[in-house]
Amino acid sequence: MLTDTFLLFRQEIMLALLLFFLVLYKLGRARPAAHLLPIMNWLLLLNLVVGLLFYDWQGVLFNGMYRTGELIVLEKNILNLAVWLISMQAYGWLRQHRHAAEVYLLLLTSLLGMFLMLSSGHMLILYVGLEMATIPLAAAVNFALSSKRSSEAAMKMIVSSAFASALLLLGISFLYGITGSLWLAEIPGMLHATPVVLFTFLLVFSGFAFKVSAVPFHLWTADVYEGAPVAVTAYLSVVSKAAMVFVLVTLLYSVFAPLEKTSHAVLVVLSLLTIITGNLFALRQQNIKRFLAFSSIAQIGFILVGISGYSQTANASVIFFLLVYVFSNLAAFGVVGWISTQTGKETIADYANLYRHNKTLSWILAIAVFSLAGVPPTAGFFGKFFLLTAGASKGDYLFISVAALNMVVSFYYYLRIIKAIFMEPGETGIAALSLPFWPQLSLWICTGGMLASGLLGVIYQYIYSISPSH
Amino acid sequence: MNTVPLSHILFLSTALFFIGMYGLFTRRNMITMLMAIELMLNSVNINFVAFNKYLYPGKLDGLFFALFIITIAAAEAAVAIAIIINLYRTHRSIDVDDATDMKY
Amino acid sequence: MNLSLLVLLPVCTFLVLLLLQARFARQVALTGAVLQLLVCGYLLWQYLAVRDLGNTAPMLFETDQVWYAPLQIHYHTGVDGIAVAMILLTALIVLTGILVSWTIDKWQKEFFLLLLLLSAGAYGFFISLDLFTMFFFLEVAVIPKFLLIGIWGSGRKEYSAMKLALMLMAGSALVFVGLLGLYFGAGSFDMMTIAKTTLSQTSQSYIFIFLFSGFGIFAAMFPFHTWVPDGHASAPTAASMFLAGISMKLGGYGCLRVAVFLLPQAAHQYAWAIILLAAIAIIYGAFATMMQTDLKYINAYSSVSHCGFVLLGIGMLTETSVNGAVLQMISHGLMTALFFAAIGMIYSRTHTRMVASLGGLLKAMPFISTVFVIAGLCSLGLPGLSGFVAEMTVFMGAWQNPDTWYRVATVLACASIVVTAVYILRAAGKTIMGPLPENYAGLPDATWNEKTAAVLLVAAIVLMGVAPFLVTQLVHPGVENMMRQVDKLVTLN
Amino acid sequence: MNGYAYLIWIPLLPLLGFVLMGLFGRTLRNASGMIGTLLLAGSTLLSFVAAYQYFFSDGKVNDVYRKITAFTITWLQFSPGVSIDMSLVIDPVSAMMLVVVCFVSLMVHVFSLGYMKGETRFATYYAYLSLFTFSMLGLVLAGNLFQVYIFWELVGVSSFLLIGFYYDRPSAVAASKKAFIVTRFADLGFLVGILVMAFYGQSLDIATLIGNLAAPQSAAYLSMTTAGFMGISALTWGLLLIFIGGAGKSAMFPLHIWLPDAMEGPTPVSALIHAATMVVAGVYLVARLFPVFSLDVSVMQVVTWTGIVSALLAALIACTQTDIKRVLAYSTMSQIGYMMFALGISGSGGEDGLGFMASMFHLFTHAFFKSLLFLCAGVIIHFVHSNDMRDMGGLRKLLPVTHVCFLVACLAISGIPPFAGFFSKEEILLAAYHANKPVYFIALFTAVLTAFYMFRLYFSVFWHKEPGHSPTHGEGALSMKLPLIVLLLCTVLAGFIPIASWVTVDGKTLATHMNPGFSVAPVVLSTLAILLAMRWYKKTSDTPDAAASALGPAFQTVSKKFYIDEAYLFVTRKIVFPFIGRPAAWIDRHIVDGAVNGIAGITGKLSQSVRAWQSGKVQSYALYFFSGIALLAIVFIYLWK
Repeated sequence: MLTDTFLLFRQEIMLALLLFFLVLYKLGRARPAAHLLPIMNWLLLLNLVVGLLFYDWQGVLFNGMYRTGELIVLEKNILNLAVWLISMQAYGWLRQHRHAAEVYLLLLTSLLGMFLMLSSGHMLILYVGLEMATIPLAAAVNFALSSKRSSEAAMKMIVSSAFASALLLLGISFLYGITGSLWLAEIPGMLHATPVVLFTFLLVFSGFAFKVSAVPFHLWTADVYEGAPVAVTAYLSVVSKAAMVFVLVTLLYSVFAPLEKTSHAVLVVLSLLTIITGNLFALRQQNIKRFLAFSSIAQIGFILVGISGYSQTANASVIFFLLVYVFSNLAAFGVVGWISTQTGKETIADYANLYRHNKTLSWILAIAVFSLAGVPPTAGFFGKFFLLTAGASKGDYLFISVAALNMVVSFYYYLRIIKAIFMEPGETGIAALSLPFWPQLSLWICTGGMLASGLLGVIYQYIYSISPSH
Repeated sequence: MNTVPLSHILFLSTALFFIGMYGLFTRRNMITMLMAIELMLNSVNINFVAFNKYLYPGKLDGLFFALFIITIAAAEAAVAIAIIINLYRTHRSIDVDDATDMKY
Repeated sequence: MNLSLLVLLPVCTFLVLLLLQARFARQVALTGAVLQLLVCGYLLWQYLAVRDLGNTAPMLFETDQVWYAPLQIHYHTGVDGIAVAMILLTALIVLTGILVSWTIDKWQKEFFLLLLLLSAGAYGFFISLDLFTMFFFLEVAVIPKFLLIGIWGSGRKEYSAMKLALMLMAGSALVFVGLLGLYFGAGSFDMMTIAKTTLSQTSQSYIFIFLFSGFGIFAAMFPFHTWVPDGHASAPTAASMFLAGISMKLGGYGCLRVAVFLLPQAAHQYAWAIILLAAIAIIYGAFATMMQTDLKYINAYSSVSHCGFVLLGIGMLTETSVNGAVLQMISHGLMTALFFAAIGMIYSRTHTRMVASLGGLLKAMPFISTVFVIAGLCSLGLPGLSGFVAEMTVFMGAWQNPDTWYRVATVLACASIVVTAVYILRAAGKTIMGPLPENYAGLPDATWNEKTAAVLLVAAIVLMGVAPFLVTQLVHPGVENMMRQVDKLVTLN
Repeated sequence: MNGYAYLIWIPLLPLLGFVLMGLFGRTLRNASGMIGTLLLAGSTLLSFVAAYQYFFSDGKVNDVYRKITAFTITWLQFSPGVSIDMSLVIDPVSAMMLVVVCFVSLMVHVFSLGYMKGETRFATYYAYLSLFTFSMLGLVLAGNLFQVYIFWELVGVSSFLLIGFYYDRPSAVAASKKAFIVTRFADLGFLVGILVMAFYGQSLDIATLIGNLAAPQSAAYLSMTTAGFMGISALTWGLLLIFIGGAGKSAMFPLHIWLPDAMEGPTPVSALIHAATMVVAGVYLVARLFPVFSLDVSVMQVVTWTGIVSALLAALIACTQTDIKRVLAYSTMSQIGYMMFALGISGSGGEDGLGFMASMFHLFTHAFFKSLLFLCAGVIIHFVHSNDMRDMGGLRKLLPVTHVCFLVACLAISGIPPFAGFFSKEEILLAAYHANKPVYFIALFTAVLTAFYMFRLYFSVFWHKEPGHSPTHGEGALSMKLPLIVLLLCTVLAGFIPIASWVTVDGKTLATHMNPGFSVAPVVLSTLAILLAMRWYKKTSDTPDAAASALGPAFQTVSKKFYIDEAYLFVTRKIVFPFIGRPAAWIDRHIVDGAVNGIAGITGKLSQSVRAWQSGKVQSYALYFFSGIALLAIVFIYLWK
């Protein structure tokens, strides 16, 4: 019985142990960051492996406050994987940082919050998890301590997210008032599409739309991404976003299932708005992190298109896309981060003629960009294809056409990067950068993932098989 | 006993929420903005407690939720103030309009 | 035989090339290309052998593997005569493209890598019977083009590369929406399954617009052709050859195999529009060509005009005209490849492509000039070369459609042969003939690799021109099958 | 087979020559001339054998010459019944043409051995000549309408290559382009005509086509005459379009403008292509399709009048030209006009078929004397190094053989007995006299003009003044003289060949009866014209100039070739280029492409204009957030349910 409990809970326990370890490590003798980083990389790998074992355990704990299942385990594993990859990529940045352990503490706490959110069976746990996922991140955004931009970004993030949680909480309080229950499983049975309920739904939905940065709740995203250290940006744009999308899918597909008609319409409108806005802003960006921020907004738009399908396919496609997105975006951030920490160069113009001296980095970045753009044979192509296929299942072809044509716009700005790397005659280009083991490993894993996860049909098939039928 | 009807309390909480929101939108001082957010959170607390008391007196969900909100708000405030202090160090100001380097 | 070999071979060459040192790049690429050609030759042989045994199945060498079961996506391949012809064309152009790029000096390895990737995409496209797979390969072939033009191109290369990539992507976005329509209409991505289901007239007519205009962009259909001149003109020689030789054929093949074959009623419904656009492209492209001063622009615009014949043939929807469309695809592929190869050879020596500043090259480089003239003659439809066979078949087929206005379009299309003669002869007259400017006097003639490439292409052109029955034998059964299907479904309703 | 299998070697031998010399020209160099000539000699031999076998041995069945298909393969199948077949057909017309083409070509090959000696591209020259001969033989033997078209085009391109042989001369390049493009324009008509005929006639095979259409009640005939476009029946359209093709190749007015310019090519080429063989292809085409043509009276009228107008115009222009080759070119055009109208006035059988027979006869004789004239001109030009007859004069002593040949050829073309031209021209005039009086009179006038300008040429070149040249070299090698002499013999003798019993419209022997009385008028008038020319041009005199200035603007118009070239130039330079070509290019750059770039531009503008949303102020972010919820609430709760 007890082992059962622990095994069901194993991913959270692992994270808690890691956190304990970090606290104890901090208490001990002060050591340079270079000592901690390999240890953390190994430990996070261990964490991932533990998560992967016993994958088929499912059940509920604490009277249903906590629940888990194959899909949730998979989602957590995706997050674990992403964190591991980010940790390896952060090597370049953290090596010189005095507070490396604190960065890990913050990021892992936030991850733990996300796990709670994913497994929550009750609104309370959901809310606690959400805040646990957000507040440490705001602090982490500030971790380039002396940078003006970093602190501005952190301020914007904490203010915006506090405001967003206030609205979310207002929504939850109405939900409580209307249904009298905060159990996720009980709520759907008591919801009817009355104006108050719809308003409540919009409040809750917008709280999560804020986290995934759907338009018009996205405005914080670009500023925060730009100001934060690259590793934190990567975390924000990949891990945090993926977790929020998982939760959003659960909420929309189960808790707010009775409101499908409205929520579908909202999704259609918001997804198009998000894609178009993200594209329009991404077109003009010079700073590559800011550029990636807007491009990730556009990606979220496509994810919303997929969610609007309301089917098993849609569910599986969204999760599959996020897996692919982890690989692609982290590959991009890995390269960008490495160049940023080594040379301080962050604008697209700086990347001119990058290929001349940095062939591997250039190809990886190129593949990542292609995957983000959705070009075969990278997995991004499959991801986008499935998302749009899911979205089209409702038969709204105008919607899909607009989304598909927006892909063309997104091609323009993704190809700008490619153009800079390969075609523009930079005077000399960025000098040859050597890549240490850890970041290199991470980049190769990302590349492998981008190439393999699409071509191997089994991955999608597995995700599909464990997705709830709708 | 002459009880106050639920609608009055909801009116109060809504008013509080929008006062908070107004404060957030208009004040330039970050600490004041933080306080405005606390107002909004407190209005939600009122909602929870009131719904619990008036509609579902047999349950405790709302009360607990309010307690958690208070706790988390404190944590949030702590982090926020830390960030504001750091912002002051880099910007020499806690006026929100001074921190608009990143835009467009 | 296993068709996947066609895709695997370039991919394997790609991998070998990736792992080897850069200085072996061209040898590896050439070996790979030769192997590709051999495999394609073997495929042809096998195909003919099986057909000779009396196998009349519409598709041969089918393999069907589940790829994405939940979405009914299969890796389903198979070929008919049309596909075999296209595959052979691809192999030939890849080989000659590699030969022509033998002395490329910048980033040689990358160049060949991209070329191989491109060829893998083209092969995959032609062997696919599953719409998803087909779309996959269609898009695989886009990005290498962007890179090839943008990195190794000349002139406004970045602009052209971007324009080409975006327009082709817009095309594939339209195709994509059309594919989704087919998928949800027929419940499958499998072409042969969809062919058996009859979609309602309304949904056909919507889906058709998407599919045809999408593939039309690839096939340089007016008014979506503007990527052609810029793209071709800026591209390095091999990429131009590939673009015009194969890429545009992806569009034509797609129009035929997907749009017309799967949506016959809509094809009949929109035939007038296709014919109108094709006729405009033919005439207007020819006149626009007449005004060009850059050799590559001349050939690029003439490609617009020539590809109009493909669409005209498809739009007329008679067996002969569709046959002609296929022949025109093959012929145009060979011919423009040769033309671009010749232009590339001239450009690499004189460093100009402007007609006005060239002259009398026949004296300095007789071989290249002869090749240029042969390509030009093929373009203007000289009998004995492939262009004639294709164009005449299109005309004959088009005329079989008894509608008066279609015939007016046909006559207009025929009239383009005069305009073609004008621009080809102007170009050839100015560059090849006339007095030789002094600074070009000592320029060397073609090298062994260029000669081999040119001879291969010329041989193919002449073979097709002299013995068209060989090609029609291959292509015709496929067309017949397809048109039987089209006519059957149309008469049903 | 039917004993004619060897026919296939007749075109194949020159093709072999072309391939050999094209591929190995550089190694073969000077030997290539001999190889080409020998191969062609083989062809010629075979063609004589074939003609002999056909005419004297097995061509005739029941007194009628039948068509014999020697060989056929399906080359390109379009649809059931309609295919391009490569076939070799021998009938009286093609047998005769076969002999003419092979023979003249052989003469030219031999002549060129001397004439082109030392040319750097000697092998190329012979390759082109062989290609031309191959194509022309294919055209002659073709049994399928589309096959005709194929060889028709090949002939055109070899003509293009040969005219542009001196490719570094801009004028040669321009002339070759002009020749190709003008004939291409005409071929467009031919092509569409073929499409029409094939669709309604259900076949591309000439014999089958004729069979399908000939019977007035046949299904094909009915459908063809009932279907129509713009009030004209499909039959008329088809024939008219095909005739345009023929007129273009045969340099009929108004498509003749390429022929004089084509004289830029080497002179032996002009002799072969632009005098004896290729230019008569149009006549040949009409002759092959004659049974179909004769179904439609209106088309026959067009043929007649095109022919006679061309004959007259060309003769008029020829009187004013000073370039020796151009005079010959216009005379060619004029003579072909003769053949053409002779076909036009001909009936389809028996006695009415006199025009047809006469046309073929004239084609036959013309080939000899015109090629002789051109070869002589070649010798003269070779000697004088100029084309302009004003640079010549008094050459009779320096070039004795040439002089005799030229004189005889001039007599022949002027219709003076007993030379070949007399016989054929008499037949034509006779046919015209019976069929159409106005045509007869114009033809007669043209004949007189012909005599005048030919002798104007003759006297200017060989008499006129004392030679301004010191004889640097003689008349040339034997290889140049021999063909002249052989052709001279032919010119003298060809008129006595009884073409009438072989080449007739219905295959039956046509009884011709020389009518001396009828011949008096033309012969006397021509003699008078010759005397006039002698008076004016034998010695240097002012009379011609005086006459020219007396005629004033009329002379000016004629010597400017009726401004037809200028009209074409006007249409192309001032209408096609600026009003069609340039707008097309402009529209493409600015409107079609502009739309594409415009979309990109608009997206960019849009992107610029929305950037204010991202103001950098966290408070406005929150405000947008809240307004977003509010808007969604309004839309989805109240407006859209």
